[in-house]
Amino acid sequence: MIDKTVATAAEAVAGIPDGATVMIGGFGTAGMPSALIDALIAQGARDLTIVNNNAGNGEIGLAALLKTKRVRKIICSFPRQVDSQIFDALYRAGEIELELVPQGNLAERIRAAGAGIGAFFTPTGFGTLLAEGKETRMIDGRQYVLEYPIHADFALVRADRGDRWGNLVYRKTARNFGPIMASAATTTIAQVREIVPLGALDPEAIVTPGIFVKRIVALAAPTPMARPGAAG
Amino acid sequence: MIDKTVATAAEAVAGIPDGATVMIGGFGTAGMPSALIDALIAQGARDLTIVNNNAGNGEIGLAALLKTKRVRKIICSFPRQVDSQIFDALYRAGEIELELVPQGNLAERIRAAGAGIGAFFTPTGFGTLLAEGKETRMIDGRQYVLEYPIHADFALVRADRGDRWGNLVYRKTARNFGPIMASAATTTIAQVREIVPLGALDPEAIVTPGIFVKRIVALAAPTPMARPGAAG
Amino acid sequence: MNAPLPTQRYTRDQMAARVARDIPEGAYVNLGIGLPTMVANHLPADRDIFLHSENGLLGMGPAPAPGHEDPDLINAGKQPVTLLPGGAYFHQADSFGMMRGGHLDFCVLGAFQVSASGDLANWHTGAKDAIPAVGGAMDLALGAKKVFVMMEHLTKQGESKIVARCTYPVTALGCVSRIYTDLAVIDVTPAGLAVVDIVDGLSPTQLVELSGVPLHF
Amino acid sequence: MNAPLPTQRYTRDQMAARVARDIPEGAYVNLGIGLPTMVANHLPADRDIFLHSENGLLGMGPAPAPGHEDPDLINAGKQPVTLLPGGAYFHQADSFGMMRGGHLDFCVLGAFQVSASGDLANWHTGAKDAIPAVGGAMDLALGAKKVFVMMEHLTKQGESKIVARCTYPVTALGCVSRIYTDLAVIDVTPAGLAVVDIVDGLSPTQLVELSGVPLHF
Repeated sequence: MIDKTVATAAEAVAGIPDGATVMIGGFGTAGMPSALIDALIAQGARDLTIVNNNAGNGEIGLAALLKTKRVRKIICSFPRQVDSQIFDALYRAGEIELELVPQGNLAERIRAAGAGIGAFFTPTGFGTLLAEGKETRMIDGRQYVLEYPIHADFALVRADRGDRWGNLVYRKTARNFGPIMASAATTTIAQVREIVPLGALDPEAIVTPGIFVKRIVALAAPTPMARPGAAG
Repeated sequence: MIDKTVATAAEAVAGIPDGATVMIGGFGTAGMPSALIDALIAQGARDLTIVNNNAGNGEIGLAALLKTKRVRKIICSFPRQVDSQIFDALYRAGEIELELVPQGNLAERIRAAGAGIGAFFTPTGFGTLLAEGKETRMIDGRQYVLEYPIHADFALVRADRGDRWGNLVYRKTARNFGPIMASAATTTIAQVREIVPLGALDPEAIVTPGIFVKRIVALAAPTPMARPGAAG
Repeated sequence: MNAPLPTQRYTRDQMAARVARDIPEGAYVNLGIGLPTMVANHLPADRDIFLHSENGLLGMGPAPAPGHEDPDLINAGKQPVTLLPGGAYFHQADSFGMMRGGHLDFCVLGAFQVSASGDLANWHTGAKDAIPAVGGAMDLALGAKKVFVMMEHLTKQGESKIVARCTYPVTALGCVSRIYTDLAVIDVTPAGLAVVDIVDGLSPTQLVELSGVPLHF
Repeated sequence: MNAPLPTQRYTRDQMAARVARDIPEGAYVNLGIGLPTMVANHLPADRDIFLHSENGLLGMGPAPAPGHEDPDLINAGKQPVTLLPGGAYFHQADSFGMMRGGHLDFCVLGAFQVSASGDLANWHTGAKDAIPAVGGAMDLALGAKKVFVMMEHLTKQGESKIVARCTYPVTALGCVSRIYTDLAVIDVTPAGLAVVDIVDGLSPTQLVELSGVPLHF
């Protein structure tokens, strides 16, 4: 019998090595796997590359991870926010590397990694600072930039419910990056509100099939309200 | 009030012009919008390019459309089947053009059209007859072929339930090509078993959001059982 | 740009109402952060207009009643919102595919500058010490059949934000269809900038002087 | 290839059972049409093994009881199947992304020929008048961490289907991990073809003679 559930967040993040590339789901606090991030901080892996839409808010979650100075590089679309003071300080001090990616290209590059696409031409970013030095091509009269997949060693995602095979359903806009990150990492770890019996999830409505998930842990932590800010 | 429902299949397919590219959903009979195909036959458009996984079975549906000799070209992955006699005869007589595409590349090219991707590198087909003359590239030690999106003027899809905004849910493996074709066509027309009140479809489980659907018609026609055959 | 400043201007609500008038029933629309958000307040409640938020929903409704905020149901500005009956959720690749694939009818965006050829600059001031952040700005700029820009016509220093060429880093090239400012409504056309509306009390000559770029009337 | 034909061969059921033994609990597996389908009959019912069918389901169960066929629930061979509790449906782009992205552990496929370097030919006989059809064959050949081939060792004319170079049009290059025939089980390794099992009564020398390609033992 296959049972991917583990008992604790610590067990869920076990084995993430120094130097790993780790995707972390969420847009603001919605879909942010806070308990897994806290466990990763406690676990102690360093020299990490983090892929997230943002670069941390306030002093908790991803921001707290950055504060440990164990993140070498962050790949994201919107680091600067009203409460991104930890990232801002590290960046200005030259203590963290930033790869800034337009949000749709970030999503598509993650999806491409999961779907085995070697590279793709996207119109987004053409003619801008963020496409400097990148290969471009005119296709059917439109200009495109060539972008490559972003693969990860681990993905930490937050879903609403899951089962022992790793099937996941999300909740409202907390779905955001979870499904594509789950497909793009070698080892995907899901934090869910509730683990339900096999067959309890509607097979028409499963968003992440279990094939993409290696470990699943039920943690009742509520989502804090996001602090409204600029787009992204 | 926006109401995309129309009363009849004839009304649903109205305005498809000669020379149109028309995607038709379905894998075998599952997801095949038979009533819309019959209406298209009655409507009379000719010189069509059809995109479907197969090239018709028996004497009904897509096969019956081919029999009218109004299809100039078919883009598909698996034309030859035990009961593809109509296509077979047209092909041998040189009366229909065939673009043969591996099924996953077919799906990804349709998805790329819907998602605004200009082209993508896929490993599938590299080194085979089906990649002859195509651009190839080694990326991270793996060989890829460059493939382009397939756009359509119209898509005919079959779903299970829908609402007046055009939201769709499918049934079991009848989902197959419907969601991606709906996104890749200028005008998508959906045949559903039942139209339900707005809000009756679970927003977590809507597979095709209404933005991709222009017309929707409820037709109670049951799906015939597919005739088992070779893969594809 | 030393033309006299106009005494009358469209208010922000007037600008938002003017944009709302140009959005027909049945349109799929993304309203950017800031000024464009106000357009929602002017869309008639009896008209089915579909609001998209790039963090993953279509059919976005108004803000929830106080005490009914759901941290899992937010818009791209991370504000609590609601979902209308008939709305749907989807993931980021699907959401941005919906934009990039040209399925939205309108995006309404703020801007630092718009050029005469419709280039948009709205993501980066170009300041050397600024920490860059782009979010969905570049996708939104390409993400609709028509891109509307709402902005003040002039900077606080009195310089035109409609320019011959953007001096700020661009978000996307040739993407803007129409510009709504506190002084005018201007179409970006292959033949150049064409004024559609002008605020009462401002003459075409004054508008050209203030804008510093050729305008057709 | 005029070596004497072996008197003993693995039956199709023995071949299927042998493949099934190599599939561990927890594996994600796509079984191709024909001979590979038989592997399902030999997977222990008490082991969680996840069957994928490329037309859009994961967690495929056995054929339904007669009278319970559902025309909307079929496998890639268009045969009626069932879904296990815990199974899921998805569309074609997601289904083939799952394969192309390397998420399946095993694909088991039939073949016309396999080359010593693991090239697979299983979609086209190369006959001039044949109507080509590929379906998911090329995706399946690349669609798993390991690709197993099940086939008769020899053609009806007694020629080896394991070849130095494929003479039939290839499906994919260097994709095969292991070959299961009625005479042997053979690994494709960077150092060449390595025999794992050989049918009782057949000597290594005889197998090499029948195969016409170098084999390691």
